[in-house]
Amino acid sequence: MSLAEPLRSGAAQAPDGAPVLSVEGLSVSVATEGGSRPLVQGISFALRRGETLAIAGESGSGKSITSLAVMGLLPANVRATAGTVRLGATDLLRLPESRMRAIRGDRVAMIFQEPMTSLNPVMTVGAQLAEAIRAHAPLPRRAARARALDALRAVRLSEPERRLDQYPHELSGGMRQRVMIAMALALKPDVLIADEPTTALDVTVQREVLDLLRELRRETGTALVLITHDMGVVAEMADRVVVMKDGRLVEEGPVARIFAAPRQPYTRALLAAVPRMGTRPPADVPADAPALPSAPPVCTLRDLTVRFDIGRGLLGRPTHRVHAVEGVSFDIRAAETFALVGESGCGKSTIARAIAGLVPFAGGIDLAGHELRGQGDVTRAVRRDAQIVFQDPAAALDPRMRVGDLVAEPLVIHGIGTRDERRATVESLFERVGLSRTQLDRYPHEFSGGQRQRVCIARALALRPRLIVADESVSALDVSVQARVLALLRELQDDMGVSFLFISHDMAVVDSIADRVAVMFLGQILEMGTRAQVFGDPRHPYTRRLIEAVPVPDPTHVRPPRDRLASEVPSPVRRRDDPPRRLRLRDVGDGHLVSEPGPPGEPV
Amino acid sequence: MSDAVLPEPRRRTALGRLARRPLALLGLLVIVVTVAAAVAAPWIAPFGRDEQLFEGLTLEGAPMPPGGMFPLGTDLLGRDLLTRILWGARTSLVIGVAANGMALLIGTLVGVTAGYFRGWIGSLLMRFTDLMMAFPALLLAICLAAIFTPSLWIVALVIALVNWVQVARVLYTETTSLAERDFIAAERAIGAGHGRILFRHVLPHLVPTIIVWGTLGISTTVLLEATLSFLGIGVQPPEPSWGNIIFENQTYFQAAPWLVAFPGAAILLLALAFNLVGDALRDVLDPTQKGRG
Amino acid sequence: MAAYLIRRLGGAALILLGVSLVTFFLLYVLPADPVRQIAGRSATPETVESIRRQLGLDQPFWVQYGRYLWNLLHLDLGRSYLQRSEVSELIWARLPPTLLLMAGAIACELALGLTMGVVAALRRGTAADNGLMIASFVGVSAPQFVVGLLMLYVFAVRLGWFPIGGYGTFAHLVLPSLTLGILGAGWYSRMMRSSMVEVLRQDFVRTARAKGLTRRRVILRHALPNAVLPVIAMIGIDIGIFMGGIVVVESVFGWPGIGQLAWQAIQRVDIPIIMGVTLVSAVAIVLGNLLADLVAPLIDPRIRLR
Amino acid sequence: TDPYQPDPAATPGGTITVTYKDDVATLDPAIGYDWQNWSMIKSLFDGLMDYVPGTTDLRPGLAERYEISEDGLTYTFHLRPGVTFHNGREMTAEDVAYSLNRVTDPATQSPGAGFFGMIEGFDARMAGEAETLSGVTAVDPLTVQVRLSRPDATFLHVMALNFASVVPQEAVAAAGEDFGRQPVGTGAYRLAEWTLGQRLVFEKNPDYWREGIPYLDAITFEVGQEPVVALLRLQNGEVDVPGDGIPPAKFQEVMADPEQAARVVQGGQLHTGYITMNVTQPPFDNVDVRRAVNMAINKDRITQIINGRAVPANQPLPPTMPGYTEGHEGYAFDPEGAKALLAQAGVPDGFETELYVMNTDPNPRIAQAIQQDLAAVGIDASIQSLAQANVIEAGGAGTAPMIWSGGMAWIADFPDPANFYYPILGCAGAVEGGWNWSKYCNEELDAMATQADSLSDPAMAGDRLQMWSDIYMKVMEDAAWAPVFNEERYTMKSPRMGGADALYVDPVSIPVNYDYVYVTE
Ligand SMILES: Nc1ncnc2c1ncn2[C@@H]1O[C@H](COP(=O)(O)OP(=O)(O)OP(=O)(O)O)[C@@H](O)[C@H]1O
Ligand SMILES: Nc1ncnc2c1ncn2[C@@H]1O[C@H](COP(=O)(O)OP(=O)(O)OP(=O)(O)O)[C@@H](O)[C@H]1O
Ligand SMILES: [Mg+2]
Ligand SMILES: [Mg+2]
Repeated sequence: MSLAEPLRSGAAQAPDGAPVLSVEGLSVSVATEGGSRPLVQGISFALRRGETLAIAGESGSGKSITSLAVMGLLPANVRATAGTVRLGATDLLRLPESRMRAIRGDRVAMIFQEPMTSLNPVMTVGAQLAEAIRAHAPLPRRAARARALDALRAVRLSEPERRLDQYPHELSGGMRQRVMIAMALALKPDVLIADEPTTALDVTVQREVLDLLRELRRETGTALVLITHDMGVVAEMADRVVVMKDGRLVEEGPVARIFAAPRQPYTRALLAAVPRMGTRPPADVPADAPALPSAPPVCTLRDLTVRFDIGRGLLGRPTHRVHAVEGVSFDIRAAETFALVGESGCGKSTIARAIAGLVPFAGGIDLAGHELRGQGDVTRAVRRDAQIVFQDPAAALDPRMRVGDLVAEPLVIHGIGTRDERRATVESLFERVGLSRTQLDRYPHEFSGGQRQRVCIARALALRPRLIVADESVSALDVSVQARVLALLRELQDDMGVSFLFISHDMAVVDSIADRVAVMFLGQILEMGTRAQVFGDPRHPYTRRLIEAVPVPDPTHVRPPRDRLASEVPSPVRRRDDPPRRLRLRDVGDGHLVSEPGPPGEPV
Repeated sequence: MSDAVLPEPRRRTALGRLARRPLALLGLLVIVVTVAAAVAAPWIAPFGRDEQLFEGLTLEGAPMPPGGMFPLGTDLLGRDLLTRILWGARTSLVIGVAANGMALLIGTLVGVTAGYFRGWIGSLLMRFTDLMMAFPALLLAICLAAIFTPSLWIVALVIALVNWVQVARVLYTETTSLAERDFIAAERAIGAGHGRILFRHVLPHLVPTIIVWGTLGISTTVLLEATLSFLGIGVQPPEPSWGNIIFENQTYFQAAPWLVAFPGAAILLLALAFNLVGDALRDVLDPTQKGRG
Repeated sequence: MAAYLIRRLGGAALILLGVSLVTFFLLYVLPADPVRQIAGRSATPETVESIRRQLGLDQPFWVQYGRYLWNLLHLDLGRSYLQRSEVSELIWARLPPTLLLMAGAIACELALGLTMGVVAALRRGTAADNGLMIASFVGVSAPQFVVGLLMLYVFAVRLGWFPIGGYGTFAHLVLPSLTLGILGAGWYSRMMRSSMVEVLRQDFVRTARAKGLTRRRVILRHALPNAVLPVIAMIGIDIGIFMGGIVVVESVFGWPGIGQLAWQAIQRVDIPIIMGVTLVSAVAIVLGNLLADLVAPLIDPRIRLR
Repeated sequence: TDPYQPDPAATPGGTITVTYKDDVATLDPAIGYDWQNWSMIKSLFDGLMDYVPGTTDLRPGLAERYEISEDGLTYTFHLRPGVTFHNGREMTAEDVAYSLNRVTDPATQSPGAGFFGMIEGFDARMAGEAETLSGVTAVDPLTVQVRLSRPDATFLHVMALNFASVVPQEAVAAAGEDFGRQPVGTGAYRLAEWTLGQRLVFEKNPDYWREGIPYLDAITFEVGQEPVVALLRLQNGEVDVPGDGIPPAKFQEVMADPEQAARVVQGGQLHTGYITMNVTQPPFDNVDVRRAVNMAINKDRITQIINGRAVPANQPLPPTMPGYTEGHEGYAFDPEGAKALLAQAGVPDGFETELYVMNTDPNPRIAQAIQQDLAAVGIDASIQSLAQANVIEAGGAGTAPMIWSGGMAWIADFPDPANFYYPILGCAGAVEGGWNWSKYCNEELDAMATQADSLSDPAMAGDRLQMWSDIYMKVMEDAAWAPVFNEERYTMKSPRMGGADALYVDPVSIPVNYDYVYVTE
């Protein structure tokens, strides 16, 4: 038996018949010290065979909790208090654990939100797959391995035989997500729940995974519950949509109807917040900003290079080098938003870290009057002028400090103001970023992702810096929060005249906020220019490919068929005696710089 | 979570939160009572510290079992065991708390410094730690004590000097991974100095480990002190310590079980009490890990 | 791997050199005079001086140490002052029992400690958890001499399940290993518990459950190997900690190991034996750490040897 | 000429097990000097002289008979013919000479070399100026002559010491420094197996020159056995004699059980436990202070603390030692008197001092009892409980004001009053590093001692003992020590052990005289 079997039997069918999964009146509560608090209330939906149901809604609206309730995997202190979850005729909520176990993986499978951490790091991919298979089908080891191999082939992982014996950390995020999908689909479940399967991935990888899910659904007839906050993904994938807010179902309907004619105000707001490529008029920049080219640069990078030595030989000498950033030059002008885009690992964050003095670098950074020639030049005074908002707000805040103290900390360090003055400053900053002053005494984990990001921004603003480096500051946020944060950034720029270095892999977001854009690949810039130049007239094939990969939040949009990108991103790790080729940029008019084609990794 | 405004829970002070945990309170009580007993030993002990009582021995020279005049019995010299344990609390607190604390302190300092700064300081410190680890602690203790004149504080120092190594190793590993975390980079990015990062941001995260080692270390150091005393390095008789009382009488555990059981129980109780308080403290200090171990 | 091993062994050699230097120095400044022990109570001062000369103990420190190192390079650990036998022979005879005992003890403490830790983590906050916590503190606080005698009395004398001390068969190994292991089990269970609690919160454990695996398999195959890592690193440290306990346990159980030899040598200032035992235990500790470091990547492939 | 009558009930055969805590250091008779290997070496080797089993009476050993010259300076020993070493070779006078030369060779580093100081040529030998002892000559294969540089009544006892055992030169040469591990002697047993750290097995020497001796086929010595555990094993029938005796922790349990108590043999031993007071240091340079200390000690209570396993002592010599002064009262326990003496000595309020003690039970306990007694008269003695080596070091260096001798104390090497004097009370031992920890040096007494020992004529033995008695009385007058008690021996045995009780408390063979005990089943 193989996964391709249903394809041959012609199982690619339209959604029809009785629902495979139906949820009715589901309520879930968490037991807290102060009694039980509802997380999800009265959710109902049904899922038919071969159908894709998208659950959309902002962060914390109960999407994950709902799916966990279906799987019977709720956290210890959380319980389903009412309703039914029927798989065929069985009510999963009332099933004893042993019978539930037999159903899990076999008839209902789930792909979790975090591909990076959802695989056991100490077991080979093959073992984890075979184990899932053997848990439900009494197969000998060898047969299970063969089935696992089929599963990996089915998700079109490159070199499947080799992957079987590799460990998760040896795979990229996209590959791991495919392994998760293979694992979930290996037993051909009736229902597959995918919780934000692509949020953490690059646009290009996201593209591949979405394509793959669609194909698999078509081939196996598995019904899919897709949880996502990305309306683009919803538009591309879903047959029907459930919109949730605060643990309640707001609206349900076919995807086309929801997008075309949302009935609830919340749904409308949600859709309105979605950034769309190419919807911002190219002219809006010169209209409301000062003539950009004339503004003095706040930050100038000249031939910035960051390399990490790795590997150790016999005498402890490094053998290899990571060329994270290779000769990058650009400048950021006052009150400008300069965006860096590119796939994971291309060196975006490293540039941010170099500016913040967190990694040793070569080349020059001129920052608000300070001339930095190396990490050692980044003094406290420099840091006052350049602040960084980290990629992951949850990780960038010390979990053991109250947010009020965290925001006040830069002031303390730089010796600004008295205690009371600082308190006042922090309160006003909180108001600025849209948080209430009553929340000052909370700990970071007591905030939602978006709120945490706002805390980080407030912290960065505390010193009134000239430049704020925002590293993927909105990628992990759901659209509504994302929109709010972006609006906030724009507002701050208008009020305070700060410049932003905006780092993101989300092209739509960049399109909606940036004044100028640079596209990076393997540590070097491939194309750079104004937003209109890069997005309106992409010259480099790689730029074009990135733009095309962005999901379009419009169910009617028809994507031109494309070859799947089976390639992996080439590695910036090279032997010490083998430096990469430096790309030269050519001006194609009006400061629009483009490199010669061809990746920088290959020697000419 | 949306911005749905939940009523702000009232913040309790750390002490207030501690007070809501009955077990922690119990632990605190034990510690307070032990300290009080140690301080008040001269006044509350029924007999003199070293008083070898005629009634304390049978005619054949056997110690008296608990009961009557001697609530916990007497030792092999006819001294009241309760008195000895009360006085012994002084020594044992110094060893179990001060010496052990000193070891923790040194270990933390070395491990954290090495783990945070890496580089040559880190290598140097860790090589030194490896050297110390490869060195038999007992021998070191003997030699150190032979060089200085033995006294309680020298013993405490010696114990601290041999016991910090493991702590340093464990904390080193933990600190290295902690130092890689984003929020430490974030602190640096806002201009925080090393001192601030170490004390305000790294150390609090090491508290759980420090507590495990610290509380388990109480028993081991108290017993180690007895070994050292036996070798002539620790406190000298007739000064009692819980470890010594056990050590001197351990062969009599069948003939006179109380001589081992009571001081043993005292050590156990003290260690448990510190553990309970430590656990609570950790939960209080770590808002994200309520009730986690 | 080969490069790594060579580097580590080179480092180990340096550590041993350091240990030998420090030990030699400490013994050099130690006030007790070994010659007096050798010469006996009726010796004349001339005899004492003659012996001192013969042993080279009248030489300056660096000469003595240099000679010791030179002999060490020829694998000559010298002769015991009091037993007059080759130290290497004395140690060699006692090494296998000690290694066996350590292996047994490590097995016991892992078996006990890990089980206790896992159970406590799974039953977090319950009475069982608290009971196990108390048990682990009892293990750490109980004087080993008493524990050993108690075990001997109950399991050997009363119940007759095991021989009353001695060395030779597996049955002989059980009680001493257990006695020595109980202390370690206390530590391991505490560490294992916190490690396990941490791992049980990880996403991949949920994934494993989502695959429909049995609870047993989820715990044993997924959670345990991940949780055991920090504990493995402890084993290297452990060997050093054992050195103290081994003296007591070996003497209670009449186990013919290094501990007894070392103890007697320390009491009598038999410097060559002390040096020899110190070096051997340093080697054991260094190798133990190396072993722990080599095992770690086998359990967790993410760890690379550096 | 052998007054000893073998036990008629003795039956040959059988094996016994003896346990020890400490490893056996060496079986080289020139080196072995602890009480544990002392008796083992006695069974592997023989000297020219020997003791009647269970007593302190000399009897001829390898020497069938001997003659002493008129002046008491020349001893002629006639060897027993046909005695063979364990390697089969016949023992000759050359071997005797070799053995004496060996033990006095500085290179041998024998701790017993000093005992042979009376032999002519000893000083030259020790100084490394002579290859041999000039006083020792092998006259013919069966005759050895030893000339002394001064008459010495203890000489025959010295010839009975282990250090004077006869060893075969070729075996010593073959084994080199490892002779102590591969001993070859003429004794009743020979070494069959030695597993380091675990076990030694002695097997019967079938060619032993004494008829019918030994009775046992083999003796197994198990080492590394904790005394408490050894006793458990004895109670369990696995052990015949616990070599370290009955551990204090078990003593009362054993004695309370009539069946077990019946198997305990009690006897005296040539032991005295005493406190030294450094007479070179104030305030102990004042004899009144020393007397006060003697009077302050409550010996009865100390005896009680060790479960009555000793008798209070009133003089340096133990009661079973020849030369013991019968009827001497010593210093009676009298704290008031002690205080008065202290006042008289100018320290009415007492003083602070230190009491050194070896760290093994029961010594620290005894020291604490002493401490309390001293405190009662105003002397504040802090205890230094140290490893043996450190106490000996402090004693030798003269830095210890007071030392409790227990654990390191004087068990006589041979049963003669002289043995208690020279190293521990005489001027020779009062030097830096010597064992006279009181540093008490009375030239007058030294002269008396030399004079007494020169009375080597057996006819003068009574006079000699009287002189020794006087010497020790003088020592007591000067109160160089505070004798505390004479330890008794309690040897426990398994039910199957046979032989007279005296064999189990043999004064020179601890714990038992292996050559003469037997098993009854
Ligand atoms: N173990 C728990 N204990 C208490 N509250 C919880 C627990 N898990 C989730 N919640 C709360 O339940 C609500 C719903 O969480 P859920 O994870 O379902 O959100 P979501 O819609 O999946 O959000 P996201 O898009 O961020 O993943 C949130 O307010 C969250 O804080
Ligand atoms: N400290 C370091 N040591 C070795 N290599 C490093 C280090 N930091 C970053 N790198 C490598 O440098 C390259 C660039 O990393 P960087 O974090 O800048 O990528 P990025 O563009 O921000 O990717 P993402 O979108 O995933 O955040 C990567 O290959 C990364 O593995
Ligand atoms: Mg979620
Ligand atoms: Mg990045």
